[in-house]
Amino acid sequence: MAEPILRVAGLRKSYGGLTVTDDVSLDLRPGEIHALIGPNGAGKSTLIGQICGSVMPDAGSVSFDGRDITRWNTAERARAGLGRTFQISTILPEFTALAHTMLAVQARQGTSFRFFRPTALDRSLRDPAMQALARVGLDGRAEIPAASLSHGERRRLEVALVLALGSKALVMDEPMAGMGSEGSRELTALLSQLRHETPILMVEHDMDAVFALADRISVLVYGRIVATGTPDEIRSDRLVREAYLGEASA
Amino acid sequence: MSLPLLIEQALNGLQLGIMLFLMAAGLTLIFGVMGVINLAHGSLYMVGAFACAAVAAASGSFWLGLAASLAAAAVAGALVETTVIRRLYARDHLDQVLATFALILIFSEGTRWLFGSFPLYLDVPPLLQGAVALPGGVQYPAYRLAVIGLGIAVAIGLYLLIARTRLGMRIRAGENDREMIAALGVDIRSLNTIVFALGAALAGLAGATVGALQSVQVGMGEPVLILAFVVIVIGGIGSVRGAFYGALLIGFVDTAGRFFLPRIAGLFLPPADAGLLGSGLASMLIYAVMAVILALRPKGLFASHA
Amino acid sequence: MLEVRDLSAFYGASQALFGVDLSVEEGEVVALAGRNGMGKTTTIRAVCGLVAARAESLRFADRDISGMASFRIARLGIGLVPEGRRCFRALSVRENLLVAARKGPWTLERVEALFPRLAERRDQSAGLLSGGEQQMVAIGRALMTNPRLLVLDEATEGLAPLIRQEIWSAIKALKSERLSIVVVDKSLAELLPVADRCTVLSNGRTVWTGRPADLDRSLQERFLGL
Amino acid sequence: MPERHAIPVRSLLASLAIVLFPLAYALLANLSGETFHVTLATRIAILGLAATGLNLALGLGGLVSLGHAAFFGIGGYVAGIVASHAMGGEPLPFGLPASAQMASVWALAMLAAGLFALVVGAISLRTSGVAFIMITLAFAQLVFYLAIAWPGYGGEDGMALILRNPFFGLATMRPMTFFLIAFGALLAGLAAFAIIKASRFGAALQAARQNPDRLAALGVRPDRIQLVAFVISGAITALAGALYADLNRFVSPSMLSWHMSGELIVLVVLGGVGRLAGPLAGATLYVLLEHFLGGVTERWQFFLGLALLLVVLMGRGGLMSLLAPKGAGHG
Amino acid sequence: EPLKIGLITTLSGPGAGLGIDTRDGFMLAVEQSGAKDVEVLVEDDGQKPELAVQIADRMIQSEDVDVLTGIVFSNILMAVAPSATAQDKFYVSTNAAPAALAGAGCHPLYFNAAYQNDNLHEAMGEYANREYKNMVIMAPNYPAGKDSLTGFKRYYKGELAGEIYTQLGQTDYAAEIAQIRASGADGVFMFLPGGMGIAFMKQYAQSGSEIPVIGPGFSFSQDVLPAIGDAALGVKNSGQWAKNLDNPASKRFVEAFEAQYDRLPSIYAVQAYDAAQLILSAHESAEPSDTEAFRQALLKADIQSPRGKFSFNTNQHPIQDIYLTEVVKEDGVLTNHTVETIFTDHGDAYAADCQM
Ligand SMILES: Nc1ncnc2c1ncn2[C@@H]1O[C@H](COP(=O)(O)OP(=O)(O)OP(=O)(O)O)[C@@H](O)[C@H]1O
Ligand SMILES: Nc1ncnc2c1ncn2[C@@H]1O[C@H](COP(=O)(O)OP(=O)(O)OP(=O)(O)O)[C@@H](O)[C@H]1O
Ligand SMILES: [Mg+2]
Ligand SMILES: [Mg+2]
Repeated sequence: MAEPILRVAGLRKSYGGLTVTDDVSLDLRPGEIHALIGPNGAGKSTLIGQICGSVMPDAGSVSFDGRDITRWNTAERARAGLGRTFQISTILPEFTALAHTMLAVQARQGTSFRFFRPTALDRSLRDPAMQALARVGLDGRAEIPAASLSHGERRRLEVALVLALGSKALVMDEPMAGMGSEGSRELTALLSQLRHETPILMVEHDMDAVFALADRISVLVYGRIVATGTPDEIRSDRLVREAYLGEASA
Repeated sequence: MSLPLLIEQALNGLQLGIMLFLMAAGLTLIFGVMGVINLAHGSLYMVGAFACAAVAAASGSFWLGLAASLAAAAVAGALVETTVIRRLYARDHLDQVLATFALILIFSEGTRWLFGSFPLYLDVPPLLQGAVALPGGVQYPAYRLAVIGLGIAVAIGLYLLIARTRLGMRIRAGENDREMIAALGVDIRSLNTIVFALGAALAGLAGATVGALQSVQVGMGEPVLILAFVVIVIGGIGSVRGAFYGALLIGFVDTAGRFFLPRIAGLFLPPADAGLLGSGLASMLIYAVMAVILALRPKGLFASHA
Repeated sequence: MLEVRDLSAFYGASQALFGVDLSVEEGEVVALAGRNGMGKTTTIRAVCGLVAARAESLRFADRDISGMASFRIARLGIGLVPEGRRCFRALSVRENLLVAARKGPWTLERVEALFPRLAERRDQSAGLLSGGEQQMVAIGRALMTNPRLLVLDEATEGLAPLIRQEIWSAIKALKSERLSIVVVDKSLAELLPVADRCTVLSNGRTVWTGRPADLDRSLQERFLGL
Repeated sequence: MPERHAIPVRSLLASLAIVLFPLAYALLANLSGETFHVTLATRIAILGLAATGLNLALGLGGLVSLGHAAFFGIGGYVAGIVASHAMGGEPLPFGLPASAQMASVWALAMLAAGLFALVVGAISLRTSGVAFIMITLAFAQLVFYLAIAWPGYGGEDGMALILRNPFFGLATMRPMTFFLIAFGALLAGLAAFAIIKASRFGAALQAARQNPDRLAALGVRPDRIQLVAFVISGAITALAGALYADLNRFVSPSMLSWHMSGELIVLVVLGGVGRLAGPLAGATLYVLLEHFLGGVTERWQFFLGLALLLVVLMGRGGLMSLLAPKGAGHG
Repeated sequence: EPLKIGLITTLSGPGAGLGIDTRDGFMLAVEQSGAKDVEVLVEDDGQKPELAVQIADRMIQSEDVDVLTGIVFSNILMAVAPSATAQDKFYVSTNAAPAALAGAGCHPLYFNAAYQNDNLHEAMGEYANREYKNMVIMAPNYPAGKDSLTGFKRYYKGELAGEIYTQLGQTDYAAEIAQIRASGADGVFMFLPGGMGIAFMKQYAQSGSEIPVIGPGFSFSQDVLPAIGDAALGVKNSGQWAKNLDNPASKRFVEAFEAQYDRLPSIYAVQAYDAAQLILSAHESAEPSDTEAFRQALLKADIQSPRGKFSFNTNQHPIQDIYLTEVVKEDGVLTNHTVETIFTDHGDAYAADCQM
């Protein structure tokens, strides 16, 4: 089996008396989609935050691509190839959809300290940026300021951004949220292809998508991983059904 | 350096702090809680002082003047809110900066138009004239003690209003998301007018009470404005407790700086130069303190949330 | 109870709705469906007085509500659970629930019983809640206004399956109490069984209204992309 | 549907008109012998340049600095100090030659302010929002009180330069000559702003304003971007400060006061935040109002206030938005 | 040849009161002279140096004035006067008199019709020798404040129990008052002009301190006395003029000023009145275009000053008598009365440094 590209070991984080992640270890291997599920407030987003650098863990380590990145900041991790989508769309309201993906392309190239050449007519930015939009079906909306995009369109834009960024691994917090059923289906197909380019660690409550996509599933409850396994194993886990799935697993 | 002097200076620090809080109280409500950057806060302070001085001169009663200061500032505040601020909630903070900057010009020149260019007379009421003897051999002006009492009362009242009442909740909610609170059935428009008027009235009250100790003149509100912002930001925006302690901190630091720095400089400089250097440093002290605090705790000492 | 006929709505100069019809009867659950960007949220915002709108008829509880201030509309009895939750970050969970509460069967106790998680997080500021917890606050907050019409935009977004089931059963329970409900949700499989009627939007127009059972495959394919 | 790739013709024309206005005004005044109005145009150009500097930080980067008077004043004091040393024939500290040539004064002013901005920015950028406003104010107040308390260079009274610094062989005391120098500097400042705005750096900077978390998640540190912008911004404002000292032939702590910082913000907001010609439009209106209202009535501040209020209430986004509403685009 | 005078003064902002008295005093003299060929342009500097410079530039470059005058504050004067004289225009100061322009920085076209800044402080130092042995002295930390204490100490021979510098524009003096009370001093000399003095005197009165306060006339001038109120009653200060000064010119001036403006004139009004008289008198015998002749005419100081004797020193600053004055209540209005003469024919300490 291939070396994991992302490895989390013994992560721990508390806020006051509340332990939100409690000795969490998991990994992400090349070519796979690893889904993280769990009840609301279990600590999934906080875990993602620690992986991506927006939350500093109290203990434990995160390593990525063979390097220990526990103390790195968000930007350094992204530069190293760790892409991220947010649970609540995090967009630049005044930028058009295209300007967003162009920014991602320039970030990938590491050329944000260029002061002279205008970006507007720069094909080396524009072409890959348009491609990324096309992959999520937003190419028709390229020139619309993000503030005027509908909720679902913003969710797509989030995905387009990590595509444009060309990361080595993706961490996605509820990418399906707000997508609509058609959108979910399209995104499921897209992610399914994508796993061969970049492995994906995905938090998701949409069980159709999770069971359709995931190679492995980890279940987080009250900050602890209570089960990890294949979709079939998880589906039939009694504990998981009680704590999380309810009848939906049927 | 005798003990009574030290005690008295400590008391002065406390007193200055509470006076600063009183000046900042209205701003805490309008800026800290409602989230409106109101540069004209100092102007409302001035309106209160002028109303008090004018009415006290006409009626011979400081207390009538005090009532007038509340009324005049509240009316001015309500007027400002309904004609100007109301149109700017949905806008960038910077538009509020520009609009209230314009209001400063209008208020200052308008006041001069009405009252002339010379400072007005406003004195401490007879009841609170002179100094009282405190234990420890300290003599302290009665009026300043009264100001301390008033400041604490305002602090408590404001705290209860904001943290403990439904009205306070709604103001804070409105600052977070005005549209949403309206969509839940709260008449945020009227609420804003009321709160703004209340904040203005507090500014006016401060102007009148502090004005009796200082000089009632056009432009008196501007230094107050900056200090009030300093206090609120050091304390942590949105927190009455923070503003209160921030004000005390600044009061103590400023008093201590004015008192000790020239003495410290005097250890290695002749008196005249020491006085100059010491007071020069003292004038920078609160800003240095603010810079350090914000660099270490960007949200202030008592950030109320997060 | 709610009657919307030929509604157009505008964001500044650009028009987002071109003729939406929607009606809700007393005690009825209406599903509002449509693909991303088709105008579901805008319709809801227009009904709540949050976006400039024009309509042949816009009535709620026997009152004409077009042009009415949004707080007045809300007081007539519309409880909104908005898209994106929009909890008051600076308020604690409990304050969020209380801030706009009005008298009626829904009390703090009852909401906390529906979402035990919120009772645990009672004094935490809402800005620090997890996404799903915030969704619970938004629903609880709307219930606390004791509305006659509950409007849920993306009702279950971000909620775990178990909680989602609870929401759907709560909606059923509310329906049995004769509360009217308009609900948008991406999961039609869960939504349609609860709904009495379904209104489908496409490109800012109502293109179909009827019983969920009549929403056949071809319609779904055409307008919902299934 | 907004037009695609619509060239914002109206916006371009409006900007061009605003940029050329001071030039036309000065030329006209010079022709009709009204040299004072040349001075007025110079003032517009210089304040416009100072505000353009601020606009880079504030408009593009979202850094609401209430401390830009510090850079403006540092520029002014550098010009003043260099001139006084040059007149007295004393060398400057650090063994720098006391050449009062404007060009070298400018370089020195921009360098000094840039270094100061680097320090202030590095500390201030730890904060954001209102805390940023106040911490920049704090640093500016420190400089302000330092200038007042330090007796060496005039203290509160300020220092007079008597004559303008020389600019190569030109007769800088001639109003029109000095105007052209200032206008040249303004054009350079505007060009710098426009180029930066359209560049990759500009895109990152504008992203940092709208949502720093998003930018960081793309792998670009928002604080680095903002720091660089803050330094450039401070340097441009300092250049204006040096020119201002030469215009008035006088520097004093009032250049460093928070009123000055506030006024710069007002100029930017009045004209249009983030718009190329916005600050210049703001400066033009403000200076002209100040001048002409001052000529009409002693209560001019009252009417100036009313005029400003009118602009905010009528135009979202300042004068520029009245002249040319903003279209969609790359930022 | 007609005479064009540019009067730049502070008519808005906190210091406007002084500027208004300056303007009114000046215009009174112009009207009284009945001169037809004199034009006065009045402009407000808003107490901003850079605005003042702009106005001065306009007056010099566009309006072609002959004489500039009227500035109240030193920092504004420093911005305007040197550049005006550099452009060959006269500047006659109605108030501000920084040491920098009295000594080495003096200029043939720069005249001061008021005093040299130190004069009134020096007088109080001389007076204090008689009454006090151990004093606290206090002033704001800015050049005029430093000059003030330096001037005071130039004549005061007693002990100093403290030398306190306050912040410019300070409004609360509790900490300083506590220090004064604890210092064991037998007197306080304070120079706090404008609102600062009002605040200090009010707070001092509340503090219960028994130590007497004295100060230069600036701290107790007519513009602030009503606002200080009875707390100022009986305070000794200094001035080159007071309302009760017994000479015909003064009586005439006070009467005319009250009749015209319906209030008491302040010292600023007197100084401006004299400045106007000086300029007008020079114009009677010389053309302003002939700078040397005009300068010589000014130097003669051929006027009837309400102050009584008035002549120019070698540095073109006044030589005059300085009086001890006292705050009294006259018909319910607070004002200053002269008590005695402290200095006769007093010049200033900087004249020796002036090479002209
Ligand atoms: N800064 C904070 N301070 C205090 N508590 C916090 C903070 N951040 C998160 N929490 C709490 O930690 C818990 C875990 O939050 P997290 O956002 O990680 O949950 P989640 O698993 O992503 O849930 P969801 O599925 O609802 O998004 C929640 O109960 C939340 O209230
Ligand atoms: N603030 C806005 N300004 C301008 N246009 C907007 C704005 N919000 C939405 N729109 C536009 O209005 C149309 C309808 O959007 P709306 O949000 O109502 O869609 P929706 O059906 O709720 O979609 P979703 O399922 O993605 O939430 C879209 O074309 C969108 O681009
Ligand atoms: Mg989450
Ligand atoms: Mg929607």
